Formats: sequence, structure tokens, C-alpha cells
Amino acid sequence: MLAEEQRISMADRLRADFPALHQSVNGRPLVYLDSAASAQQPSCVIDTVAEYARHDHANVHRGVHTLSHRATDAYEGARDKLAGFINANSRREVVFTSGTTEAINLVAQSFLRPKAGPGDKILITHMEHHANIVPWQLVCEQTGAELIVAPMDDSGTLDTDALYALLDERVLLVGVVHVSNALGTINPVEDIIREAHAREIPVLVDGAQGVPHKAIDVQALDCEFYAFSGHKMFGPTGTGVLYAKEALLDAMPPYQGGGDMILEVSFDKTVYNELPYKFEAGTPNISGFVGLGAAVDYLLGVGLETVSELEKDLLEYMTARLSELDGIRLIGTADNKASVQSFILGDIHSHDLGTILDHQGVAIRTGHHCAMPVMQFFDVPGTARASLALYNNRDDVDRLVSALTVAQEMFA
Amino acid sequence: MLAEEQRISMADRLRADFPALHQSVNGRPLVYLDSAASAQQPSCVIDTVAEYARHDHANVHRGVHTLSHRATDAYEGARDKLAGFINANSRREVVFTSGTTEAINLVAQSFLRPKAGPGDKILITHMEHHANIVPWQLVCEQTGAELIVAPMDDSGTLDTDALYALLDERVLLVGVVHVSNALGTINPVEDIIREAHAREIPVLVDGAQGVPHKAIDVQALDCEFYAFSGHKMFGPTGTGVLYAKEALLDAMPPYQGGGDMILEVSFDKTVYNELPYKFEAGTPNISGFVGLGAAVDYLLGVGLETVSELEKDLLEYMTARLSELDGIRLIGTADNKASVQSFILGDIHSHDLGTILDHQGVAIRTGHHCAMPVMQFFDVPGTARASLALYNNRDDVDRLVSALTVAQEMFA
Amino acid sequence: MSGAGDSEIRELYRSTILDHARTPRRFGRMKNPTHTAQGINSLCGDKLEIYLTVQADKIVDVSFDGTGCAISLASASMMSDRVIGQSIIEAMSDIELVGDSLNGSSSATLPGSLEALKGVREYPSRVKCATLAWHALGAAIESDGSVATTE
Amino acid sequence: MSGAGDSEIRELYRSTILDHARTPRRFGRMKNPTHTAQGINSLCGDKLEIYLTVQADKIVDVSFDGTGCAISLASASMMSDRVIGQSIIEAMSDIELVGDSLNGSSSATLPGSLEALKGVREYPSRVKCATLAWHALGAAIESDGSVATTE
Ligand SMILES: Cc1ncc(COP(=O)(O)O)c(C=O)c1O
Ligand SMILES: Cc1ncc(COP(=O)(O)O)c(C=O)c1O
Repeated sequence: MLAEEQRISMADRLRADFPALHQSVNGRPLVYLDSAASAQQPSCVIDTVAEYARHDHANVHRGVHTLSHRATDAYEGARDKLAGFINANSRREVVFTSGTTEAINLVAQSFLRPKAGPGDKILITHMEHHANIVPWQLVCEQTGAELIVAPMDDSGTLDTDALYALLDERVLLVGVVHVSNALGTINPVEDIIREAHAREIPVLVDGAQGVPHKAIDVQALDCEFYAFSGHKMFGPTGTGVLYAKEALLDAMPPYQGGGDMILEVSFDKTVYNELPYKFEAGTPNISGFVGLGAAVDYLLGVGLETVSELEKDLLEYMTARLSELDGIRLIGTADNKASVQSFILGDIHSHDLGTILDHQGVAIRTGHHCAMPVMQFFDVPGTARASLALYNNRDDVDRLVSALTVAQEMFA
Repeated sequence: MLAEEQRISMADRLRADFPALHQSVNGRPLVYLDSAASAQQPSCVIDTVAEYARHDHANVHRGVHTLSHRATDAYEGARDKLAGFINANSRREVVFTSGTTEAINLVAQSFLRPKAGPGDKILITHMEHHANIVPWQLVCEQTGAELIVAPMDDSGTLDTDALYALLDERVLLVGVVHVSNALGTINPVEDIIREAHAREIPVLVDGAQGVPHKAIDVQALDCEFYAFSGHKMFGPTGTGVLYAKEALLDAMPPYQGGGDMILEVSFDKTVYNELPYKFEAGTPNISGFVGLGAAVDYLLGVGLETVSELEKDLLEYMTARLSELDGIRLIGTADNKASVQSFILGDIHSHDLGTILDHQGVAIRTGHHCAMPVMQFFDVPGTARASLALYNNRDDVDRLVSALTVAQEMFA
Repeated sequence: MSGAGDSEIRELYRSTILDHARTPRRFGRMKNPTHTAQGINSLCGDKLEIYLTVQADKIVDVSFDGTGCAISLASASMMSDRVIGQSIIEAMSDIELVGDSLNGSSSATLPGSLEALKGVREYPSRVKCATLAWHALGAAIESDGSVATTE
Repeated sequence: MSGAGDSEIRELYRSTILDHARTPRRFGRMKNPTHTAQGINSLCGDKLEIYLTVQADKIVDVSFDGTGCAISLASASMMSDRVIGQSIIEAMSDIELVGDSLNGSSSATLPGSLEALKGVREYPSRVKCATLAWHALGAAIESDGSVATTE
């Protein structure tokens, strides 16, 4: 445990690493409270990407010349870093995708679609992001399988008993979000995985909001699939990871066809490449993953324990300060939460709130947060959401609260 | 037409814009002759990407705050640039993908798969890249349709009569490469499209090697689909475009599900977003496309006419110089060619050639170039390939030729 | 409130707007509309339904319901004030005028009380809110039953 | 030839290597092998088939065919020189030794005439060529009929 002053000086030091935070917006120093949508990048990531392009770029895997070799080393080096970051058993289990969304679609099409049919079920929760809903709806349409949904309560806590009661032999897969981007709820994925496995049901964890905030150990979790995005963990956009157990990947048909995912092509017969390449067709986002490798180094340098602690402390502070406001309704009040607070302020529409805050240099997200079923559950058209990352501090929260007060005055 | 000195000074000026070219490799100034695999980026692209990350990054489309607005403007601004670049009728026809490979897979799964069945045919040519073979093989496996192949001759020229003879009412789509990456052949896609349309068959053009070298006008071509990659046209990796006619996109089901591609999600019913967003699920490669927009500006600044002219001149020079070498066999000698020359030197395996050239600072590609059927056709395990871009000059070609002479001596 | 450009945000949320947003005119479902359409702003989840009674090419009645931010509700309310009694042709021309004027493609001033919407020009991300009702009105007039969006 | 590091490339393509590559020993299909496996290097399209006759845990005959670069052919040829007459256990230990030594994970010297391969260490992209035959040999010994690759 860090003492309070240590936390404060730590956060200030980290903040200095992120150039985008040091600017004025509408005449005020920027307060960035939208990291759950996309995080800012530290200089080391931005510079790594640029240096790669300036010195080392070439296509990967197929070249014998020096640049191609350097590019391949940098790209595959990033895979090793990511494998270590989530403690995968092997780099063969780390499939690079364009993001969480593609990772889940890959599982939906290559793992689930071939085995799904009428009567089969896919079980998700009521607090999923669209990325963990729509891919399954598409498979259901394609195969006649059915999407079923485990409920949550008014605090945004998953009803795990109800979820377990839905686990029957027709459930082909459980898809559950690790940390809800709309509510901040941290789901007990360890328990869910254990219960699902007791019934031999595989589990996909949507970890988009997991990886930036806490240490992930996929072997300890023992999930079949874990999906996440680079741009939410301080890396470049257009990068993501599907972790999957090797035996499953081995048994799955490829997702896309093209270069790099094959060993041999003729018009009669095509032999697919080894893992993970079987699932990486075409020229990958080389510079993006090289940058993501740098983001992993950065996060490990700070230490995920430190990140969790800083954010937990700040989230408590933010929730307390927001609660002081007249007429505020906090959405998402589960006991176990991370880095996100959604709310509604009186009868001010979240969109108006967003504009008025932006006018004061405070960036929050407003609307449905790609989780419309959550909005339907709470019967609101949208919420305002302030989300934290390792670079936020108490001053940011104070600025948020005073900007909200201004909005209240304007709408008084 | 530029005079020779103009061409030379132009190429030198352009070369100065590409930082990666100004380095030594193995003690010699780098000669980069591998742009067909992946092109280098001009400073303006590298800087645009870095500046975006330093000042303007946020998630797109869903935010009301300033950074989100700037990011959306930059990202959607890039779409407008790309629409203009290929003269699309509307920005709705410009779908952003991770590359040519994903673009073709999208067409295979969303356009073709729903309508294909046993007895249906997909017609491609013998000179396709794996990216325009394997996606169709996957669809054939999934649906029972059949992949058929139009032949070429010993020069690497497509036999268009044979292709036309294969166009019957069971052909659902013609897929043809605009410029072959292995052979350099420029195919008469205008004629092929006209003949296919006369039989009401839609055409996909694999333009990966088209866009960096000549002006493309998709409305003049009148093709249904045109696919290309950002990293081959001096933009960042992880970016690509599927151009498609709006009416086709409208009728196609989405490819991937997730955020941004929907208007409304509930567990019962999901309403898809408008074009092109229906086909862009999840957070896109924002910085990559912002960089690609800068690459378009750069290319238009140079002028595609100039690019074609510079490259045509240099290709002629390279072919002439290579022909001087004892025991050289040029692979790909069609009349109408662009920017690429494959060859075999005596009985030196291309891979050994690649290493010996690299040792002298000359980067070429060796192997099958993701076009194994082409290798099978010429009955070679692979070729050496030198490919040109707007930044190459005669000195590069001379260095290539003298390095090849050294290899000959070593293997003499 | 401190910070630069206060006048701009006060202009956006001027009292006319706040008043229309709080007590929108003609808010509610219409019994037997001749024309109707929905407008959705995917950005913020705004959703309006527009109801029209058109007789002999004239809008004899108009109402709307749904949810939205202050800007979209105010704009819908002011729209209903404006178009009631108009001919279809007049309404179509207003739709175009409002769209062009707010997204900056025309410098034409907004007619009558719609002038209150002009502050939105400084907030490009909010233009879609202000034009949502107008898009939906256009869709209702064409009445193919489709969903209008503000993309 | 000019440029730095000439000695390195001469070391890679030293005469032993070029000689083995030009006239590979035991090149050709075996009639009735007891074990066989294929090795593919997806990088450059090298493709070797290894044939073994194993009797009482001893490699009494070995041959190979296929296509490859000088490095992979020379390595296969030298391998056949080396393992003929070896016990399976000896061969397996050589496979490991060659792999570790060439990819740099061990500083052990290469046994006997295999020493000629050591120049490849300076060319990481070519290590796969040099180890291809050895991978395939290992696969042949295990003989589950699968394709060995050098990834
Ligand atoms: C002709 C051709 N088609 C398709 C591709 C695939 O492009 P990408 O790997 O960028 O998806 C390439 C490049 O490798 C190509 O040269
Ligand atoms: C919980 C959750 N899942 C999935 C996603 C989708 O991630 P991406 O848009 O990077 O594919 C997000 C982020 O938007 C998220 O917060």
C-alpha cells in the first residue's frame, strides 16, 4: 500500500508521460475522463511507432533482408510480451486481431458457428458491450441457435445464481464481460469459469476493460478465450488480442484466408500454417503491435498492482465527490468496481452535460456506451460516464465536479 | 512527359521524403527494392500519425467532447480523401478494413457466401495472390461452390479469351488482380469488367498493387468491388479499403458485429447502421487511417501521372540491366507491366540470392510472393523479385545488378 | 462560470432553447396521423417520432414524442411551431434551409424564431441534435416508413 | 566484393557448404523406408522429404530429396553423412544440439564436419534453412507422418 502522498506524486509522474494530457481545450487545461472509450498513449509508445516507421519497416515473416528481419523481430517480440503480460502458456495462443470486436467475431464464426444449430444456446449477461452481443446474434441468425441472457440487479451486479441456473447441456459457450464499461462492475469471472467448466461449457471473457486496470493471468483464470484491445491499454488503435487455448485453436477452421496463414496453396488443396499464424491472414498491423509491445513494457514498468491501487483510491474519491451533488443518480453501484462511474444529473440530458463539460475542458463520454441493453435495464436513454486511468488525479475529479455544478446552474 | 534530368531530380527529391531510405544496412547505403511487399512511409505520414496521438486521440463517432470530435473529423476526413482518390461516387462506398485481405474476405463472406451453393462458380486467374484465392476456397468449402481458374501464358499474360469462355451463368463473381505482385502484369480489367457485365456477372478487382502506381477511377472501371491496402501506398500497416457499389453493400448482411455498426441493439432485435458503418464494427484503426489520409495527400501532391511515368522509365531500365546478366531468367515478361521484376539467376536459389544481396545493402524479396500457383506454373520453388516505388532511382538498379554479379562470382 | 467563450455556450443554451426543451410544444402521440417517421441519433441515443396530419398538401397538424437532449427537443418543439399550417413545399424548403444553415454549408439566416438555434453552429457535434427533428419531418413527409438518421 | 563483414558471408557460403549444396550426398527417394517425414520452410518454400531405414533402433540408411536453398540442401546432405549408422538416441541428441547451437540458445560447438554450418548463426533469417532437415529428421523418427515446419 502506498501512502497518500506517494500515490499523488506517482500519478503526477505518470501523467507527465502522456503528451495529449498537456493541452488546453476550450481555454482550460484538458481533463481527460474518457479512457474507457480509448486511452491516451505515453510518449514511449508514440515514439516506438514512429521510430519503427523511420528505421525498421518492411513486411514481416517472408523476407530475408535486414529490414524484414527487424520488422519480424519487433512484431513477434511484441507477441512474446503480450503472451507474458497475460501469462499465456505459449505464444501460439496469442492471436493478433484488430481489436476486441474482431477477436469475439473470430470466436463466433470459427469456433461457434460450425457447431451451433437450432436448440443450442449462447449465454451472455445483461451488461455486455455490443461487441459481446451482436456477433452472437449474427451466429444465431446463421444457425438457428438462441441467445440467452443472465440478469443483473439494480446495482449492476450480475446475478450469478441465475447465470448458473441457465447453464445446461445446450449451452455452447458463456460470454461474459470482465469489467463492464458502462457500469464498472467487476464480474467474478473465476467463479463463472469454474461453474461453467463443471458442466464442460467453455467461457469467453471480454477483457477490453480488464487488461488496462489489473493483472490478468489467463492460466489462473483457465478461460477458453480472453479478448482485449490495444487502444484501451495505452497502445495504438487497430490492435487487439484473442487469447485462446491451443487445443481449441488447433481444432478451429481459419477465420480469414490469405497470405501468411497458409503453408502451401494450390488450386486443389491448401495447407494452413501453424498457430497463431493460421488466424492471421494478410499483412498485419505491424507498427501497431510494435507500439502495443511498448505499451506492455510501460504498464509492467508502472506495475499493475500500482495501477489498480491508484485507480481504486481515485474511484472512491470520485464516487464520494459525485454523491455530494444534488439530484445525482449513480448508475452502477456494485461492491466490486473498477475505474468507471456512470451517472445522471437531475433532468439534464447526458448529451447536454457532455457539451457543457467539454466547454470547461472536461472530457467525459455520454450516451449508451455501446451497451444499450444496460440503458434499457435502467430505463434511461443514456448516461454520463467518467472513466479513470493511471494518469488521472484528484484535481481531475474536482474539475469534473465543479463543471457539473456549472451545468446545474445553467439548467436551474 | 518529363525529360530525363527532370525525372532524376524528381526521384531524388521524393527520396528525401522517406527517412527509412537514408540508412546503412550491413555497412552500405540501403537500396530498398521491396515496395511491392510493403512500401516505406514519407515523413508527413509518420508525423501525422504521431501528432494525432500527441494531440487529437480519442474514440470516434460517439463522443461530444473536443478530442473525440477532432478524432472523428480526422478519421472521416481520411475517408473523404480516399473516396476522392479512387473517385468513388460516395463516401458510403468506402469501407475501411485492415487491408486488402480483410476486404476480400468481407466480400467472400457477406456477398458471396449467402448466395453460393453446389454448382455455382467463382472465377479467378492463375496469377492471383493468396489473398484472392484462399478466401474463395473457404467459401467453396462452406457452400459447395467451385473455384475455377483462367489461364495465363509463359510471359505471364492473362488469356482473356479463355477467361471470357469461362463466363457462364453459374459464375457468381470474377476476382482478378489489377497488377500481379509476382509478375508485374497489368491486367486489362476494363475489358474483363465489360465482358463480365455483358453476362451480368459482378467483378472484384484486387488493387493492392494498383493504387500505389497509377490513378484509379472506380466509376470509370465500373467494377463492383475494388480492394487495396494502405501499407502498399505509403500509409501505415493495418489499413485498407473495400470500395463497393452502394446497392450491393446495402443488400449485404454485416460482416462483423459490434459497436459502431449498429443503430440500436436489444436482445430481441438489432438495427444496423448506415453505410459504410454497417461494415465497420468496433473501434477502427483511427491513427492508421489518419496516416493513410496523409499518404493520399502525398501521392496526389506528387501526381499519379508522374509516379507512373517515373516507374515505367525505371522498370525499363531495370529490365534492360538485368537482361545483361549471364544465365538470368526473367519471370513475368508481359507487354503491359508495372514496377515489378521477378527473376532467377542461374542455379542460385532465390533465398541465397536474397541473403547475399542483403549483405550488400540491397533489399529484395525472395520466395513465392504469396502466389504459389504462379510458382507452380513456372515450375520454380520461388523467384527473386525487385520491386520499385516512386523513391527508387537508377543508382538503386545499378547497385542491384552489381550485387547480383557478386553472387554469381560466389557461386561460380 | 469561468473560462473563455462563455458567451458561446450561453448562446447554445439560451433561454428560448431551455424553455422549449422543458415544456415542448405539441409533445405527444397523435391519434390518426396521415404521415409518421422516426428519427434516431446514434451518437447519443436520441429518438423522436414525428406525426403529421396532411390535408390537401398542407400540414394541418403536427406532434412528436420521444427522448432527446435539450437541443433536439427544443428544435423539435420549435419545428412544430414553425411548420403547422405550412404547405408541404414550404416545409420541405425549411428543412433544407435549417440543414444548410446549421451545418454551415449556407450562410442564410434561420427564419423567424428558429434563429434561436443558431448557437449550435459553434458545436459541430451537436448539429445532428438540432437537425434530427427536421430529418424526421422530411422522412415523415416522404413517409416510406423508414428510420431517419442524422449521419 | 566490397562492404563490411565480407568474411561473414564467405563463412556462410564457405566451400564445404557450396560443395554439399551442389552435389548433395544421399539425394534421392528411398525405395522402402521405415520412416519418412516432410519438412517445409514457409519462408522460402523449401521442401525436403527425409527417408530412413531404421533397424533395431539404428539408422542403417538415410536419404532425402526435395528443393531448397544452398544452406538447407547442404545441411541435409551433411546431416545424412552424420546420422547414417547412428542410433536413434544419438541422432535425437544431435538434432537438439544442432538446433540449440544454431539458434544461439547454446554455445556448444557443432560436432565434426557440421562445424561448417556455424556461419549461419550470423544470419538469423537463415537458421530455419539450416535446421529444416534436422526438424524433418526428428519428425521422421517420430514418424507420425506429419509435416514439420521451422516456425
Ligand atoms: C496483389 C496482392 N493482393 C493482395 C495482397 C494482400 O495485401 P495485404 O497483405 O495488405 O492484405 C497483396 C500484398 O501482399 C498483393 O500484392
Ligand atoms: C467491455 C468492452 N467490450 C468490447 C469493447 C470493444 O472494443 P473495440 O472497440 O476496441 O473492439 C469495448 C470498448 O469499446 C468494451 O468496453
